[in-house]
Amino acid sequence: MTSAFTGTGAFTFGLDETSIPFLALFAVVWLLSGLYTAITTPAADRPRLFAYYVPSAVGGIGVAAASDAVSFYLCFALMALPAWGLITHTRSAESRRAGAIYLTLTVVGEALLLAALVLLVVETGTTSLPGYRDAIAGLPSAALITTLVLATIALKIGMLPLSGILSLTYTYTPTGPAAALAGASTKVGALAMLRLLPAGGMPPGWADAVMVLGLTTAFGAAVLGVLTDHPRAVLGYSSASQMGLVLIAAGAGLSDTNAATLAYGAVVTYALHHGLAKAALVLGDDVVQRLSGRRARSVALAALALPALALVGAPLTSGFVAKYALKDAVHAVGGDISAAVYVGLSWAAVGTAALMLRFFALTLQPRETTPGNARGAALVWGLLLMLVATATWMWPSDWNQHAISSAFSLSSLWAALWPGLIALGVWGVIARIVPGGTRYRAVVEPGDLLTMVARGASRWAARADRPRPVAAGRSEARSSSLAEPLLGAERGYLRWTIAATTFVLVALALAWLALG
Amino acid sequence: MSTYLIYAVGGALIFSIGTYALLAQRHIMHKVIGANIMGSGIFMVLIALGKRTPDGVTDPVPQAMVLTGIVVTVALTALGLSIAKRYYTLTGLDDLDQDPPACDGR
Amino acid sequence: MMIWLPVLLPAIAALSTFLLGERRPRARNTLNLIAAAASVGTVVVLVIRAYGGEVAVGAIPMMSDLDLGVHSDLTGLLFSTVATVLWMITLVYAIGYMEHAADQARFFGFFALCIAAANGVALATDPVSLFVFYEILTLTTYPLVVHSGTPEALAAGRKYLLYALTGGTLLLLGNAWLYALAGPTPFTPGGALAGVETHTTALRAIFFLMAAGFGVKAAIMPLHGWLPGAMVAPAPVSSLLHAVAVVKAGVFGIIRLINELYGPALASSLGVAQVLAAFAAASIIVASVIALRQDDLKKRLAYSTVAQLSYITLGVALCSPLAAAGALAHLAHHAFMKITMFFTAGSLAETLHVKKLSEMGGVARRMPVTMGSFAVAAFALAGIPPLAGFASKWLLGSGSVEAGASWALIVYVAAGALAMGYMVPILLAAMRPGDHGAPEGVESDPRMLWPIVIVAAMSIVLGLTAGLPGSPVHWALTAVAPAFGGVTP
Amino acid sequence: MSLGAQLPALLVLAPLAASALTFIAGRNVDRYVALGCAVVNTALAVALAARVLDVGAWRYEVGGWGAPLGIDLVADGPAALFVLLVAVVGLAVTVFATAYFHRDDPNAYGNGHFWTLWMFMWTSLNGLCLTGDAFNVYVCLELVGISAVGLAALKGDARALRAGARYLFANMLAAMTYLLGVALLYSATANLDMAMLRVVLAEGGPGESGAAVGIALMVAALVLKTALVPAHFWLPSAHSAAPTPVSAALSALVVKGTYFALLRIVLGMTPPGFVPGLNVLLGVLGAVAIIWGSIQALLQTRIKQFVAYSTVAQIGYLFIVFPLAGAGADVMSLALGGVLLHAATHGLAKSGLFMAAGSLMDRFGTDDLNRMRGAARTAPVLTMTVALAGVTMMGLPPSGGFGSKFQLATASISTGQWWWAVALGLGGLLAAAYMFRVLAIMLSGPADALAPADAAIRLEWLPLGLALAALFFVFAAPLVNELAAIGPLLASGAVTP
Repeated sequence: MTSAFTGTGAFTFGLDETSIPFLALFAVVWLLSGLYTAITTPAADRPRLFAYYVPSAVGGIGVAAASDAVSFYLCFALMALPAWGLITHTRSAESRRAGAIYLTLTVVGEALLLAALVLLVVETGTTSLPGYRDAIAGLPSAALITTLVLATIALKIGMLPLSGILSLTYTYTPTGPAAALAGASTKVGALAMLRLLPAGGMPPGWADAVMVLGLTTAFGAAVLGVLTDHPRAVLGYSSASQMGLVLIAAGAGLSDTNAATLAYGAVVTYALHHGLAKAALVLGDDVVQRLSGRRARSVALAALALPALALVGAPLTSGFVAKYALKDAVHAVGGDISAAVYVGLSWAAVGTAALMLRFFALTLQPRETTPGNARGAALVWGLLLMLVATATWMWPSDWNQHAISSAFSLSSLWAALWPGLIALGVWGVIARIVPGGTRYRAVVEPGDLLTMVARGASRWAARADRPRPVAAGRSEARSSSLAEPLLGAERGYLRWTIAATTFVLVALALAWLALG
Repeated sequence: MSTYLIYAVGGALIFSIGTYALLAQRHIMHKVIGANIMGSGIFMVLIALGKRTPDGVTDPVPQAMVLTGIVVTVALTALGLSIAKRYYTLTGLDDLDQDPPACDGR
Repeated sequence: MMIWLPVLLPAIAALSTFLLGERRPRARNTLNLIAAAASVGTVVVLVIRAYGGEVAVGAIPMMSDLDLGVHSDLTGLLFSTVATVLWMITLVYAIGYMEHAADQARFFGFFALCIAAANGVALATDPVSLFVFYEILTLTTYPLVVHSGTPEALAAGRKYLLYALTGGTLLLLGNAWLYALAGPTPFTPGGALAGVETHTTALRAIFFLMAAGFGVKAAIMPLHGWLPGAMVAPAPVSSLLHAVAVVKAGVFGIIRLINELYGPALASSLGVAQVLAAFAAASIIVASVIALRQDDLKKRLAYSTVAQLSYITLGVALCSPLAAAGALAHLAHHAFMKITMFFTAGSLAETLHVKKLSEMGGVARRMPVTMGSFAVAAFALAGIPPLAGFASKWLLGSGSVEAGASWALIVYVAAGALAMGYMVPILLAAMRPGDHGAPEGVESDPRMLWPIVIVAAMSIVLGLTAGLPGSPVHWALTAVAPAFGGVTP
Repeated sequence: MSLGAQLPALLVLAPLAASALTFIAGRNVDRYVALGCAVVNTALAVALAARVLDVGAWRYEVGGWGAPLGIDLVADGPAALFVLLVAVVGLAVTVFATAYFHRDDPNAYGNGHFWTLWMFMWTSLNGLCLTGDAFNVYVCLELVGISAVGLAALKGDARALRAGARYLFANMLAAMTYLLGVALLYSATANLDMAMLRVVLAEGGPGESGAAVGIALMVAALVLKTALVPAHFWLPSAHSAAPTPVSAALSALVVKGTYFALLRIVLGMTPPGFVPGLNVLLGVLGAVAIIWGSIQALLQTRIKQFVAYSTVAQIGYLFIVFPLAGAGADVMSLALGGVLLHAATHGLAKSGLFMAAGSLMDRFGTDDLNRMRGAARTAPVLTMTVALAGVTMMGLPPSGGFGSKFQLATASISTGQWWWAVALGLGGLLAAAYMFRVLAIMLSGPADALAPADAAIRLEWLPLGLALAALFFVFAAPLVNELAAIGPLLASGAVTP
């Protein structure tokens, strides 16, 4: 198929080192979430839900497989825009607002991405996607392109101060689609990091700045998340926090070519790990609610601990490997800031652990759930859990070998454990001294800042377009205050003596002119 | 002071008097008469002009002009008088600057 | 002779329509449709010949050494094709829309005259000929704007004339000055002012006079004031004239002005193109933001038109081959996208008496096909691939980079986001629950429905085929190449 | 001498004979005599124009005397154009009048006298256009004036008589001023032939200031006759009080005839700069006329007054040529072509506009513009006529008004006097304002009641035809420009005896 624009290429899709892991991740997540959605959604709602789900899934698969700029942009949009229908599926006022906010940010993100892609295509002279990351640093607009791409990614992954977007979308979307969003949608941000951010070659300041941004997001989102009181909202902030860590990895690769290789592996591993684990958490929360038997609930809760621990980076989990890879990358950058970030990484795990504790506390509270096939749902969830446990270890690649091989040293085990222990301790203290224990009320509503801005914006828009009265029949009744004096002047002039005298004066003036 | 100049200055004086009458007199008849006086002033100048030739032979052209001018003035006067009479019959007015009592729309 | 047909055929249709009066509506409609079809056929033949390098020229002596001239170059034919094709489609729509309206002969007559004038604008060979048709267009539009005869319509008409005729006067002065300076200046790709480039001050002044003249119809802010008000006109008028013929005549004038009168090189070395670009960029953003707040559907579309027209203006003013091609392509694409929306607005107003977003609840269920078509056009306008709007926006963006004006690229993508911002609420409003007292799925009159579906489909087709010869994108790339030294980008 | 060379004389004699015949003929015949004469006259005018284009300008010595003693007629391009304009509009007015003045209507005012006066006016207009003698201009002016006053007062009611009287006094004032001017000019130069005078004046010599004052007074008189602001005071009442065909003829032709005499005297007879400041003053007054006339037209509520003030404004355009005098030949040919084009196109459009306005007035039974709502629906042809004539008034393409405005603007800018171009542009905008104000009323609903069409209305296609001719008149511009170049006005084809 000929491409839709300048005739310089075609819509092309293909597999390469980067696309394979993401394609696998997205396929699994969209498929299992889809299955889960099919099982848990009432038949009457299914057509409407899948009308949005399927295009989004197609876009998701396509964005991983795209190997030219325009296909990438097209699939990026195709995945993101229909998700609006998933978010607003319940048609509640909150979900509508969440949908509107989501759509706004998505559209802005699309615009930024388009700008970046146009710059890339024109300045590199090719639409081929895989070559961009090596070429960017040498382009005239390298800084602009990188900024645009970073902004696109920031919107996608919920970088501070936009972290609320993920909690908003997770909270109001039905469970199945929410798992897809959690597992796949944000990971498109990670994909964009690998495709469109320069692999080394930028001035060192870039790496430092982006790593600081990532670390800020990791901490900030964790704080916000702990202060909310819906399990999905917590997961949303957790995603933002985790993607902040991924951003650190991406940042690490911006300036230094060696670090870029390590960062590349870290991003892939982290995306893979986090995508599966977060999807499992979203589904797990719902499965726990659906199970009625006490024993089944206990088993489910125990199983839910697996992805939670993985997120915290507990030893032997996928998160452990991912975090190890991340630390390697940051370490490779060198410099004061990277050293500080390196330290911060361990402390970020404290935040993650706190979020998981808050999540469990909220999940344990009984909630209203839709009736449905609990067994089928649990089965799908079980499949996903198995992948969470094994995927990172089984992935045949070289970039996580180092992490895997060092996984069993004592020092690394300790490094992985202590943040969790600190969080647990603090949690115990809070449970004792805060009224209402660990089930305190929310301080932050889902979407935090974004929700407030959206309220203001809708008030502004509502003031618009007040009808103004049209001056009726102005053509007939000339209300002009000038009209009467002008008409009067002419009437007065038209009197014979005045007019004729004026003429005589004109004639005399002419004669006077003639005399020189 | 040559004869021509006397005639010319006199003519100009008469012309001015006529002009004043045409401009300032309100009565229609006065205006018509004023215009005639203006004409007379010019005719005086023209007649004198015919005599002012280098060789002393009377120039026929100004005389022809005067004759033509008299004819034209007569015609204009006649038209003016007939309009004045008709206007007075219709409205009872002898002054153009006063609005006639009934000015119909057409 | 054939070169005159795109102007003459609609004019003849108009004349016969006036002569028939209100007596025989069926004969009148048939006649108009035949004329439209014949015009389309003529234009197609001309296009095929022009692609083959054969440019027909026609000229009638007008003043001393100035002719009223038309020629079939590719640039002009693109506009002409869009105008005639959409005239035919709009005729069908209008016949359905105006079925029970008064003064139909006046309406259809002036409608056809407008197309004749627009074709003249498109094909004119020199600035004076263009001005002649441009002013005829102004005049023939007026009766359509005030068609209903209501005080609102008359007020809008007054405003339209105030703007358009003032612009026309500036254009006249610019033309007179240019003629005094350089004599006849037939449009030449790359510039027609060789030999007088040294008169920089005069040339700058002439440029701004002319740009202001065209800018009124092109609705460059702050000259846009007439456009939202003119939306009181019947829907087919808003559709064809205020989305296609009239406003495009303005931007087309700017295209000719920069590419073929001054030439991109001179326009940018004089610094005038940059000033125009700044105005256009500001218009894009400001108009888009204003559009966000309109509750009246047609007004929202009008402000969107203001923004989209400035896309084109900005594209030309960047003086790069890709951007100029993008501008020309967008001229065509926007016509199809925006006409879909105005058709829809007309259908809603005529069938459901819905004119505001706040009244649109339930509309999507009542008229799913109509609103579906609207959605396609809306997404196309916002530049979602692979729809038509994306193709032209891609070119415009690439051209911005090519011209070294990354800021323009940012303006374009920001405008795309804003376009989503003002289009999506319309879709959301239509999807809200609401009752329109009729069974779901009952659409409007088929003569109004099918044109909507066809033009919406064109938004898809034009996008998908954008790389093929004969598509507006390919066409535009070919057409603007000579203005940049013949290099096909 | 070939028959073609006699054309100037025939053009004066034919309507004169018709005038006498209509006076003798009865009510049943007079209109046909006039109609026949109009046709013959048109044919003669076409022949004149064709011959001028063919052989160039020539002089016709009346009675074989020859200048300076005798009176010469000059058949040059501009004169041929004006004679042709008088003929075409005159023919239309004649046809319109046959329907307007009912043969059987006992109340039809001035029945019978119209034809005599009208033919007489035609005679004097042709004479005015063709004469090459400064004093003969005076005679023709007065003949035009007398017949025009008679026609303006034809209705015989108080309003018409009052307007007629004012018109008459204005004519008297102008006549006397002109005569004084001619006397002074003759006293200084002992010559009356304009072509000879140009040579004499250009050489300079004794009595120069006397000649200059004479010319100034002649110009002043013609300004009054042409109704240039501030000497327009007689025009609105005279043109609006007259019967419709007369209004059309007065507005379209009479002011054009006197203007043509002015053109001859200022451009053809007087060397540029001979009367310092004269030309600039005329241009300034022209610009003032454009603005002031348009503003007044915008404010009028009576339709014929409205049209009359539009004439006041349009006359202003014709004076923009004077300040450009003395510029190079190519610029002057643009400017002169421009004003001739304007005179012709305005003559066509204004006669159509007056006929349409009069018909609208008769059908609505009122002359109040605000009570003509909905005319676009109930009287579409008349409304269309007003609209198309309006396009000419605004000077928008493709009307001749556009051509004239473009040529004048170009010429102004070429001479560096760009401000005249601005005045032209402003005038176009103001014209649009006053025309569209009226059209908006006609397009608005609901419609006011109007009377069914009578005999005059059956001729509503005639004014439409005139307006259409004006609408496409820019395409006649090449012909007009060619005619403008033939003759002494541009000094390119000076015809000296």
